[in-house]
Amino acid sequence: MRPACVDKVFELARRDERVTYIGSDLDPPIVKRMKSEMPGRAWMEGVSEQHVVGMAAGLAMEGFIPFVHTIATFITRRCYEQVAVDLCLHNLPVRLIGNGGGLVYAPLGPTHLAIEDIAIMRALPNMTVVSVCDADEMKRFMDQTLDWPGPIYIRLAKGYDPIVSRAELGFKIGKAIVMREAAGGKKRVLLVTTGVTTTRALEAAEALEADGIETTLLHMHTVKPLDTAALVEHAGSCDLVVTVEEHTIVGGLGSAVLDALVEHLSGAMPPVKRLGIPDDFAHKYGNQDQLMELYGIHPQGIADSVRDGLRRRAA
Amino acid sequence: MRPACVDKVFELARRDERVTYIGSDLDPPIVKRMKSEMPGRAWMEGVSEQHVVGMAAGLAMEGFIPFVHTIATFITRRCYEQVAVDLCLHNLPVRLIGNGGGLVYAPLGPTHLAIEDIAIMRALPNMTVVSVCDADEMKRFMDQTLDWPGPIYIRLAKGYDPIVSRAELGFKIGKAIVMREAAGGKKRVLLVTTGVTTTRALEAAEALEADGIETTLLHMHTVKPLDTAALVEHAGSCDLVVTVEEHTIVGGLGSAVLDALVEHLSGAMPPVKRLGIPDDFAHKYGNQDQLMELYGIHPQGIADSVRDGLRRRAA
Amino acid sequence: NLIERGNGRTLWRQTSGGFLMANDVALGAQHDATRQLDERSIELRRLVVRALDGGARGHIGSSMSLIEIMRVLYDDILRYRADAPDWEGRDRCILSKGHGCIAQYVMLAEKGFFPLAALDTFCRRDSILGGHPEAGKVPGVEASTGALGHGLPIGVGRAMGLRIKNNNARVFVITGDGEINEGSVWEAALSASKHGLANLTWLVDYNKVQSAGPTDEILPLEPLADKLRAFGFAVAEVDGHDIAALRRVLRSVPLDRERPTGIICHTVKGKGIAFAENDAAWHHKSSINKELVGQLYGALETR
Amino acid sequence: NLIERGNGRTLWRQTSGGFLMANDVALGAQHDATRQLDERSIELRRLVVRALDGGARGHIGSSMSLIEIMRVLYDDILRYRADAPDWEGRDRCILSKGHGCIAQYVMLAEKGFFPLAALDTFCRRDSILGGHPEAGKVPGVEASTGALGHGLPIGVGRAMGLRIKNNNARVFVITGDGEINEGSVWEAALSASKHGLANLTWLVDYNKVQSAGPTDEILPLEPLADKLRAFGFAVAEVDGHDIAALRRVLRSVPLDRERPTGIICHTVKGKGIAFAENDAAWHHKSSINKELVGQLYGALETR
Ligand SMILES: Cc1ncc(C[n+]2csc(CCOP(=O)(O)OP(=O)(O)O)c2C)c(N)n1
Ligand SMILES: Cc1ncc(C[n+]2csc(CCOP(=O)(O)OP(=O)(O)O)c2C)c(N)n1
Ligand SMILES: [Mg+2]
Ligand SMILES: [Mg+2]
Repeated sequence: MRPACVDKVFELARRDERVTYIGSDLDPPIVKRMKSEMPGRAWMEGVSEQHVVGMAAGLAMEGFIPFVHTIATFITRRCYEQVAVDLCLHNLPVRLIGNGGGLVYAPLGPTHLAIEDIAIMRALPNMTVVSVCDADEMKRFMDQTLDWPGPIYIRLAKGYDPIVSRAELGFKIGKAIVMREAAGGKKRVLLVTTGVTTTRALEAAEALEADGIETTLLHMHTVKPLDTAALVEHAGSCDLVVTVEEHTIVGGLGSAVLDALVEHLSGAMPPVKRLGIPDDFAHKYGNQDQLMELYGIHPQGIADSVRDGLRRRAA
Repeated sequence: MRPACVDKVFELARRDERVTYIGSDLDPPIVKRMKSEMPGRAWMEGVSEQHVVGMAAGLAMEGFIPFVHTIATFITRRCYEQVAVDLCLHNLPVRLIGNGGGLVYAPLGPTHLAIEDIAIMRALPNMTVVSVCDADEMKRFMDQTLDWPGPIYIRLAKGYDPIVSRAELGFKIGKAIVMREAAGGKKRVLLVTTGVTTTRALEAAEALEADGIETTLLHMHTVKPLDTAALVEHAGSCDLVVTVEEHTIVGGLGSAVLDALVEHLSGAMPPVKRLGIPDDFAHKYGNQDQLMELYGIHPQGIADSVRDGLRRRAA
Repeated sequence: NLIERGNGRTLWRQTSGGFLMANDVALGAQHDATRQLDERSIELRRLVVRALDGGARGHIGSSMSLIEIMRVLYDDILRYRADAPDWEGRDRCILSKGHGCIAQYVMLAEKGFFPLAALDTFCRRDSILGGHPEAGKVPGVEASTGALGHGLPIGVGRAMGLRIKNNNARVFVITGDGEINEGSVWEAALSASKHGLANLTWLVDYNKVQSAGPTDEILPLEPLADKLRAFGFAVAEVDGHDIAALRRVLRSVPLDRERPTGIICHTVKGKGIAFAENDAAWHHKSSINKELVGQLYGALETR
Repeated sequence: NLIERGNGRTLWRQTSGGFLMANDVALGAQHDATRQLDERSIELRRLVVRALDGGARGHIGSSMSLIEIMRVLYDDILRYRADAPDWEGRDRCILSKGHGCIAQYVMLAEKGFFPLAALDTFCRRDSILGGHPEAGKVPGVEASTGALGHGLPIGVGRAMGLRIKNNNARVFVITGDGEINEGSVWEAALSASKHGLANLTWLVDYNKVQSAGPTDEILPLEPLADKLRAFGFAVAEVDGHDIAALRRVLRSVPLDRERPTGIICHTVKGKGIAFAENDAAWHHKSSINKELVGQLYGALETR
């Protein structure tokens, strides 16, 4: 997903001379490509996130579309005020590419995990928050970034994640994708997912199907603006809604879904379970999958939560 | 509320030699008091929020309880990573005093409004978020800060706000206060408020009472950790829950309330309306009251929303 | 004429025009308090008071110290078209210390970007002129500032953008002195120097007072010229209330064809209002009544 | 003996011990690449490889450039009690460039803060030793670092706290060179200088390479000593792999009784692993297999 994203920046730059690229002391191989493929329009800046976001704003004010690329937690936390004021208040077409969203950097500990990035980016007016599920979808998404007016936060996953997205389902910023639809079974569950939890949830859905539990899976690649229409359409007829995110349960996808459902299904709310990272810093290292398992956002954990939710509902 | 808060810091400092004070180029009169009342333990630092939070962390590591005081939006946005890593990850007893939470700085424009401070502070593990409603309550709260283990974000209102809190109702961090309780009328509404929206909502409640609408008002001075027990207890028997905050509707008190209600009242959710600042930057200047009116979080607006919510419910 | 400094470390070169030039070395220009403000400077300050009156509040000291800097920029240095604020050939002037905006509003109004009467609406609900300047609202304002330390990074981005476009417009960023406590300013300085942005000029309104007191007490900045120089700027120092000296130094920008320029303007906070000069208490007043307005006008008459 | 520099601007004073002292002036100490690492330095690097092997990943170059700095600190300079890591009299050593933590883990293990065998668990799920060091998890680690630019502000706070307590323990903060691109470092430097924190020493691991390439390409820092000095530090420069010189300069801390000390350690990224030296490609490897481990051990044998 990371190479797909960066490749696309270079491709877009070839197509559109407004595209510029700013790294923040990140990825040595990119430096070389930058210099050869978009000379004069790409820079590897230092470890200075605040400056880099301000600089991107300045470029955007001059008519450019800068892609700023560094580690997710630093591009959201370290320069939060610059993102708020320079990008969102000015509503500039800067794209922030955040490497290693969620638990990707598990072995590097809590300073490197981006667990509240979606929450804090969503809290800002004018910000768009996108977390695609694989490299193919990344390409489809990136093609649309040229014409999107305001700032976008692009949350990258680990990379080399299995491809589950399908070209025939299309892609539109702000439009949720139905990745699977429950057949007319008795117990109907809606899974709402984003990023690579979509992949995990698809696996869970298979396991559940084997148990006779029908699930619809709504892939919310765009967490902001949220596709409320799709959500309400699918949630209305469900026995249970389960949201799954590789993110703290405070203020992320799950909260966005609740906000929308309560507003639109007031009085007729199905039960909703929000799966994610508990409101705590990581206490373990290891790898992303180990932490996902610890937090129950791996396929087995998701399936178990669905079964548990249906049991409670029945009781 | 601001003088009450700062006075209390000096009083606590007299009582407990762990207390230190760090200003960030804020309030000239305070400088003089600092120097005379707590020499050697109070500093007026420069305009460098990132450093000031790190410095406070260092002092806390050495056993001190630093109170850091500057403008709310800067102490939350500008040093967000320092708050996350230096304070929350280390779980240190630093107190952040944020001047002018919400719309207080209306004439100074959007760079000075703290409209998502609660959202981003709540997203951090170990953080406590407190927004009292008046100067008297501030004093009761401050007395408890000596023994609270982790970091606290203290959101200040404008100052000289009318006193509505009552000593006999007590104060405990994390314990909501029932400011008024609905008599056994037919239409029962729960208002959940924080900061000075409590004051506004109390006025609204009076007006509603005149119309025969009974309201319970739960003052959530502590937005994190949320008093879920009190919330669930009062919400369960209600026809309508209305949350009111001087804060974006994304990720603040309203979202916290939804998260808790959906988890605990699944299936038996009353309708919930969230009032607050729309997901947008301020487009007007003027003063705090003018903006609150614009956003419908003034007494009249709150009362109207309650009436409207009940009408929909009936329909 | 090269003059060696006390400690034998730095040298400075006195120019004919009352400011100090330094491709590599400079120190020492201070404000000359005996010089009188001319009528235009007084009139511009009256307009500042008009806005303070209109809003019944405002950053008094912060605006007054900026007047001559803004005056010379808009009178003599900047290229712009008041009737086409977005004209691509304009020089980009970013007031990073956004709280001093009244000084910029006054110049913009005077030059016809918007009517002078707008000053009377300062900070009011439906005004275009807020307590900090907003791009998109105020014609001629290049960036919404108010949060300190944002102007130089944005200025670097603009200067890079102009370079790509082969646009020879220049970028001027004006910061305060307290403002440059912010690390973001130094991050940007490193980058400006790396990119050799000769089209970027950073002016410091060095009035030696920040919000809570004198910079020497709150956070000392000396040796300031050494800091800018060590961060890769060609530096000049100038009396920031001396019109002729400001003109001369600003006309000589860039000081170096391969480096960004830094101009340290020695100013007086509250300049022109005797009772407010050099006093942090007059940094900002959240309530300004008619009596005070009268005193402010009165103080200007005695200059 | 005072030696004038090429441009006639700065002077430096060569001391007998191979490092450059400068209360006000210094520049030029470079790493002497012809000097051999001694057996202890090689052995410590073998322990680094052991941890890299244990975690099958890690910051190779970043750890190797730190070895002599950490070795001299823990062998000769710091006061501590391995069996009482929180002993109030200890010197506070904050590794601000937390990604170089293996170098610190190795020293802490060697000194008995925890067993050497813990190195084999580096980065594993239940280890105390993560890819960045965490206070409260790792005995002897004073602050959880990894996000760059946090150590100096924290160090300032600790130094202030020690001063209030009349505790004469000292604070040492080690940053990288790329790390000091971060503005937070310069904010803290201004404050350390304001408070005259002579109990604070800032060491820069000046290996001239950051994550994406040479500092000269990514974000040039020269003249670095001038920067520290202009920000109020007493500065010395030293060959960061010369044990004797490091000892001497660190024993002379504080360089000034009224200012914080800055020590610029000229180092080589990847030092000791010939194929990795001075090459940003070896900054970090997210996958280290047995073959590479063998090559790393092998490289150490040829030194
Ligand atoms: C990031 C940020 N922190 C704090 C403030 C509050 N503030 C407004 S003006 C000011 C003092 C600025 O001092 P200086 O730069 O010297 O300005 P001047 O003397 O020209 O008014 C401060 C701290 C702010 N606007 N932005
Ligand atoms: C705030 C922040 N931004 C980015 C990073 C990612 N990062 C880790 S190490 C590094 C390069 C540091 O270079 P330097 O300080 O020179 O370290 P060394 O050469 O000693 O490895 C970067 C950018 C980080 N850890 N923290
Ligand atoms: Mg000033
Ligand atoms: Mg380095």
